[in-house]
Amino acid sequence: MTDHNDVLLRVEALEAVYGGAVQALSGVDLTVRRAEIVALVGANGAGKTTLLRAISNLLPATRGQVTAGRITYDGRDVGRTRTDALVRAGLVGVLEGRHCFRALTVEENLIAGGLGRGSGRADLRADLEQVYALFPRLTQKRRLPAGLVSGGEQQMVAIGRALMGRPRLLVLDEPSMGLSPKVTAEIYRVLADLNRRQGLTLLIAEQSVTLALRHAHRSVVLENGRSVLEGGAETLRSRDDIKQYYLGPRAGAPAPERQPA
Amino acid sequence: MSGLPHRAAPFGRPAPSRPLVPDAAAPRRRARASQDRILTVEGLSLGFGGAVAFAGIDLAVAAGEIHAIIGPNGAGKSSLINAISGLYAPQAGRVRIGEASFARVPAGRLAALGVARTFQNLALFKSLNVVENILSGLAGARRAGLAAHVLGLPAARREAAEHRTRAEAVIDLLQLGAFRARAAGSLPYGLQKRVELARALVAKPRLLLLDEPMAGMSAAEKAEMSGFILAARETFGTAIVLIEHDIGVVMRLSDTITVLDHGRRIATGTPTEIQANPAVIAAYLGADDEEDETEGEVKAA
Amino acid sequence: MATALPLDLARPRRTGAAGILLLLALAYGLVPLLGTGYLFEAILTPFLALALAGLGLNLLTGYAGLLSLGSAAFMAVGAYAAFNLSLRLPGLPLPATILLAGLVAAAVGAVAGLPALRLRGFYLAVSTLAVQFFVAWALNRIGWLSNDSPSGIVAAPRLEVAGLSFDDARGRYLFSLTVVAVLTFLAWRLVRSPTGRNLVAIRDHETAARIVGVKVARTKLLAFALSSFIVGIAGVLWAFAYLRTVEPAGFNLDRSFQILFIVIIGGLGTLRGAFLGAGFIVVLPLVLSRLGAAALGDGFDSGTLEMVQRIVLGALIVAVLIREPAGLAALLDRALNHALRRVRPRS
Amino acid sequence: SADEQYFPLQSYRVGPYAAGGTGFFGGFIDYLNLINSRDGGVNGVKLTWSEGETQYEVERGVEVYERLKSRPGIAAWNPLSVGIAYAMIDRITADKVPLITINHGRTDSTDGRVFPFVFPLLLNPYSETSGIVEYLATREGGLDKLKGKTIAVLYHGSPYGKETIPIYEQLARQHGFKVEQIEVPHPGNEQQSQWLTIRRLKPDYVVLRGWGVMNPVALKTAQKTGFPASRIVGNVWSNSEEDVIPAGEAAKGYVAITTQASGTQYPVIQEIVRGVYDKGAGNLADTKRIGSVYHNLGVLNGILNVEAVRIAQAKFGHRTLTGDEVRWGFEHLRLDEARVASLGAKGLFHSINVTCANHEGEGRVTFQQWDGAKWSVVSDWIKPDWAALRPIIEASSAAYAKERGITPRDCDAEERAGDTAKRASADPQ
Amino acid sequence: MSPDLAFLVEVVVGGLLSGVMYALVAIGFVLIYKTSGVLNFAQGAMVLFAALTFVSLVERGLPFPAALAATLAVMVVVGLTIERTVLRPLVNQPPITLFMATLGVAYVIEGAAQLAWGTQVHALDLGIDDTPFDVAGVLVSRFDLFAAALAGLMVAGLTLFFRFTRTGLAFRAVADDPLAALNAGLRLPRIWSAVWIASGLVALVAGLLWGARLGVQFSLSLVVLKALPVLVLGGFDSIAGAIVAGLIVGAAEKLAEVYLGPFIGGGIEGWIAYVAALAFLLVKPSGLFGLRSVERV
Ligand SMILES: Nc1ncnc2c1ncn2[C@@H]1O[C@H](COP(=O)(O)OP(=O)(O)OP(=O)(O)O)[C@@H](O)[C@H]1O
Ligand SMILES: Nc1ncnc2c1ncn2[C@@H]1O[C@H](COP(=O)(O)OP(=O)(O)OP(=O)(O)O)[C@@H](O)[C@H]1O
Ligand SMILES: [Mg+2]
Ligand SMILES: [Mg+2]
Repeated sequence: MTDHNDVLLRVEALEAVYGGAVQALSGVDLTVRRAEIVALVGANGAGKTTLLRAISNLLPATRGQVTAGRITYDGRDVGRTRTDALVRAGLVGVLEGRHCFRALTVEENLIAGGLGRGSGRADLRADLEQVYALFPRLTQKRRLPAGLVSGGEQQMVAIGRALMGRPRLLVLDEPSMGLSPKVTAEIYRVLADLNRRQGLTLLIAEQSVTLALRHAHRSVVLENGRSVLEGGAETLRSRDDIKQYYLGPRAGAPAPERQPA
Repeated sequence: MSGLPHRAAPFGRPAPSRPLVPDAAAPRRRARASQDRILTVEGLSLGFGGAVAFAGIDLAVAAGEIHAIIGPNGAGKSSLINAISGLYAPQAGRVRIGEASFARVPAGRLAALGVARTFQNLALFKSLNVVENILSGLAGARRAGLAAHVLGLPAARREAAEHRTRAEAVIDLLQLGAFRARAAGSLPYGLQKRVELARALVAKPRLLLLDEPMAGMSAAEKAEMSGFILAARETFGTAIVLIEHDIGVVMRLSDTITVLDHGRRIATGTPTEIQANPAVIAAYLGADDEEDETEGEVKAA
Repeated sequence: MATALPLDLARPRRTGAAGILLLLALAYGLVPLLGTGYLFEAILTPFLALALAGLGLNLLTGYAGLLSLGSAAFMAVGAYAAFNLSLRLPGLPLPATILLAGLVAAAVGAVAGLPALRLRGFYLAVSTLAVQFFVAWALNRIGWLSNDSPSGIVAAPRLEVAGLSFDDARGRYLFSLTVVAVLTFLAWRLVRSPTGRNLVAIRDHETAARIVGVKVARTKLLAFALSSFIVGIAGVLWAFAYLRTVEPAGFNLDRSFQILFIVIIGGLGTLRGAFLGAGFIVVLPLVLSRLGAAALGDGFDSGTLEMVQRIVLGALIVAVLIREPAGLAALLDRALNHALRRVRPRS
Repeated sequence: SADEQYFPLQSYRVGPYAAGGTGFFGGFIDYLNLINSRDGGVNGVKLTWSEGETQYEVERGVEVYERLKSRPGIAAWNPLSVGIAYAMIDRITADKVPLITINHGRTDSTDGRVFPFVFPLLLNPYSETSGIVEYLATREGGLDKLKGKTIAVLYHGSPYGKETIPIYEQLARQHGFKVEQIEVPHPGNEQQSQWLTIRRLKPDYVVLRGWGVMNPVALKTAQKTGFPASRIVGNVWSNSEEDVIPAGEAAKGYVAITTQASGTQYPVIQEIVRGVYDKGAGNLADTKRIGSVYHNLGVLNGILNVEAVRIAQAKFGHRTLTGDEVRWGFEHLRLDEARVASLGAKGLFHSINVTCANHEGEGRVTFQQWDGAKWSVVSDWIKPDWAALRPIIEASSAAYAKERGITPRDCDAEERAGDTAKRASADPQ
Repeated sequence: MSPDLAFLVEVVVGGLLSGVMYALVAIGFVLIYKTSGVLNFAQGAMVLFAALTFVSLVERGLPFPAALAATLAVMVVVGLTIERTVLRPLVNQPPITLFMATLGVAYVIEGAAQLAWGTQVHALDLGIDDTPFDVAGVLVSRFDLFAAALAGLMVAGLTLFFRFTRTGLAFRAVADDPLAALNAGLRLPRIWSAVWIASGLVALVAGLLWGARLGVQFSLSLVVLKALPVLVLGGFDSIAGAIVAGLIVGAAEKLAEVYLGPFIGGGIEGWIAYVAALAFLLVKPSGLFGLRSVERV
């Protein structure tokens, strides 16, 4: 299984800082194979968002910086590839905190996702239909500025926009945030479906760990900017401490050690 | 401000002295007994252009009550809270806060009315540090003038000291001590949410409006946050309006639940009533209600 | 308008206090002893005046997030107010004149701030240009303001406080230094007061500020007034202590921009930023041109030198921003933190 | 000897007024160069100089002043900027060095009794105004013919522009013509409304009291609104090539006042071409600008400075002089037409006669017309109405003296004390 | 027409035509604002630089079309350089930082322009006659008409471009949230280069027309002061707004100067446009056609 051709994304000994001072990642290793769903699990501030930004080469734009280690996506050195090139190569991300184009309408937001990939008009139309089918709520809101729609709807826009980029590796930062249980379930169902049928590879940072683990093939635990554990979803589910912290509390038992940065 | 229970537990760990998921039944009973309404919403309606955000909403929240509002995305929950806090001007209906009744709540007087809130999308003062953010929650409680503060007159000093004590109490309560001096904007998402709660709590509001305070948190963090919310209610007798998508949390915390769908109120009742309501299941929870991690507990409750 | 602020740097507080005391000791003790007339007259006095103006604007733009391009107008208001006060109320002691001039500027500032209740960002910025041009026009048009001097340029009165004359180079420097030190101290108290917090709150999230009980409109006007007060007094220093003439042309749009650069380059929302920025804008060009002259010889075409210098300055501005968008203050902090960590490695 | 006389130059070769600064300081330096290379200095005293760029900004001028003021042997300051000059008055008075504001500066500094160190040589705003009115009278055939005429003054919206408003009013009253003064806001790149107003007023003449870009725009807009250029008369800051060239065709026929003629035909300019430029030491990068208005003004300024030094040397000795001694030289700067001719400047300018009480020196003005390629003189050397101006000037300087607590000098007494100098100055070396 | 009425018409027509000239400069600002939400302080310097380059090349003997082509090429290089050295490293920084950076750029361009071409004042003759002709008693200048036509063409072209290509959408996305735009795979470098080049070309057109009127000299960079009120009135991000507001501002300021000036003092043109724009903004805080800022909690 460790065939090189099989690995789509590899993160090795990654370290990252913000503003030249705050160490956010200090040794992360991670591999994502083709057609795999990997869940990234970790407490608040563990560095999930930072890692995902690094994978999309977006850290420099947020005043962060990779200081050591490397990321390869499909043979490319991510640190040397611009984000737009990564997107065209199929690595598309959904940012934490939604990040819609607020003054653009919902539909324009979605189209912008297709533009990045360079879709033609026909493709765009087809993809739009698919996204609307996935999020019927957005159909009614297509003409409204994205900044005005509800929080959950914005999240749908963000995910829909990423899907418009026809990703091969979709990187999601807390996709379920602010979504109703029904919609969350629906999203995971669709993603799992895409994964099964089209071989879409997924890397998902998610706080609702049960949910993530239900669909993930493997998961990686981040703690204090380090990857501490990697394994099949099953192994994780069977680990008591992990379960304790992420899957639901039982009074009295300690949570994994965390330290403020 | 010595009324807050001091929680010596290290950050990230639930206080051993008390169950992490407290029994909500006791306060619930108390809330029922209390007849003093803190918030009454009558026939409130709001639309944007042609689109209805919500219409004809009635809502009553008693002192010390935790009242959850749930509903699918775009149901109008946040808009309702925005209208209650005066950020949106409803087209019809009234909002009564305590004794005062408004067609449009004056947002600038909200703090003076004893109402505080958090926001669905973080609305922290990013460049202020955690303590300053929390202190700013007392902006409405300020009495000493600018000159007094600049010149360091006794009245101002006394006030500053008092506010600081209050802020420290909330920091202790929400276990934010370790991040005291960090700029709020540099904190991870979950902590920012907690700081926002602290900022709202520090004013000891009579009514607290929380818009998805636990989005983006892990199960343990949610439990922790639930604890904080209950503690806040406990210590200040604050009534809380809570919007949350994690149905488990909602069931555990709330005394009453109101369900919105497409801007209409489709049900109000106790958690058990709501959970059994077929309309709610259809609109919100979904038929196979398996995705929530705490379902087992909910059923057990 | 969003501002560039370092979110991640905890300032070494104690070092800061010690540093300020050291600086004050130098400024009052050593510099007057060792400085030359040139240092006082051509570098330090304008540096102090502009740093003060930067400080004032920083309250508005850095702290409250309200972009203004009219600072020079408020300087002019301060300077002309002081001129007229000293002319028409001859008995008024200089400190009172300065204070009143500041208050006049503050009043004008509060009026000029009214659009801020509706406008944001560059819309507000451009609308403050109305103030800039209107004030220039009014000073030019209303002869009474310049005592009907046909040229519109008037000489500033002498600097005298309680019989003490500050009318030589060193005196003017010490006078400016004192004014600046006092106002900086007050500004420091201000930004650490609840009002200072409210200013930042409005900048960072106006809606949230309103909800927590900040009186947004009042605070915005207050920001304009406070800022104009300080900028107005900077104008008094500029005219009385530095140039010793008062003329509208000296308070033109370029000056407004200059003050804005000082604030942005120095660091928005930090008091020391104003001083660092003023250093950059006032001192650096002089250093550059001295360096250039030294490298190329005195007789070299001053124009060419100037143009090269302009290019270098522009490039430096961009470089600083790229290196540290939060300005020199953040750059300095980072360097200090770094140095401190070297000195006291964390165990 | 190793004696040197030093000229600190607050030049401006960058920014909006660079063209004027380059020409003026170029001419000044060229003349100093000529004196050094041809005569070996003034009586063996070498002339030196250095430049500090001001961009015409007051605070930069002050910086340059403070930087250069401690150099030895400063003869005089020549900022060619009203703002900088104003900011220097206190400073140079304290430091006892003369400040030369040729053709510009504070009108009341003409009164040397109150402003001992300030010399608005040749022309001040009031004599300029008077000169223009005298000239218009010659075009109409006499001062009395001005009665009933309308003169529109288009002035720059700045203290400089406004300075002559009262004097125009007064001259209008005195001579019975009507004056309409119209402001152009700085920088003056849009004048449609002003010229439409002029079109409606139908004045007989328009006087342009312009500045920088305002001048070509005025000429262009005049053309657009059908006002003939030949009836527009420019003041002394609207009289250079830079003011007309950008206006192209529209400037043909435009007339402007000047204190010095332009062109290269004067012996002193020829000497500069041969003695300086041909040796590659010329200051102007563009040799086509030799003989231009600003260049010739710079040369003239050089002549006046050098002659003041020479006159002072005659009294104080052939050595490096102090600023105060050079001031004395300026105060006895008397160049009659013969002396002007012997300096190779016949026709370049008329004469000057500076006294203790009159720091302007009764310079004459002439008028030049632009033919699309060059200026040519179209009038005699005209004498402003000094007698009428003097009382206004004295009133203003008296007010200044009072405000600043200055006791005016007693010129007669000083003159009696040192009248040996008079002979020295009249004596060509 | 009675003389008073004719005069009024003349003032209005003159104002409208001046307004077109303002709009010409304003469009350059709009282009940059549209993709970065930033007031480009360097626009004035670019106008100067373009005109100066062109006129210097002509004076060095290049024929008109060759000089134009060469200047275009230079402006392309300038645009690319700015993108590479300034915008790219400053991606996702707040507008005020970028604003400051454009100021640094302005310094460099101004310095370079004067260093390369000197500080001479140049005449620029575009070969368009500026003598007036009479239309029913109202003087109209050919040059102004030409400028108006050119401005109209440019506005129409750019508006169509934005409307009918998806580039317009990409522009707005980038201005809205650069981080999200990067993330969505929009090619910011390409977009920014394109738009800086475009604004360089607009600067060239404005520089040529204004240069023909003022002469090509340093003061050319001051024409931006005329464009700013136009910009706020029309909305920073609307090309059509620039032209409409240009017309309004031009006419309003001339009318004010001619009819109000005599009462409150002349020379009010310098600020009256700002005050008028301001008064309007109080009613509509994002200008005539500007995008509303979208914010909700
Ligand atoms: N812009 C920033 N400036 C400074 N520090 C930052 C910044 N963004 C994140 N950090 C710090 O980097 C560390 C990792 O944060 P990150 O956001 O990656 O965590 P996370 O795992 O995504 O947390 P969450 O679950 O809350 O989203 C934290 O300590 C955080 O404070
Ligand atoms: N300012 C506004 N302008 C136009 N439409 C608005 C505005 N605010 C809200 N809406 C619309 O009103 C509807 C209700 O939005 P609201 O934010 O209240 O939903 P919500 O129940 O909070 O949803 P979520 O759970 O996704 O946060 C949404 O469809 C939204 O598009
Ligand atoms: Mg995160
Ligand atoms: Mg919501």
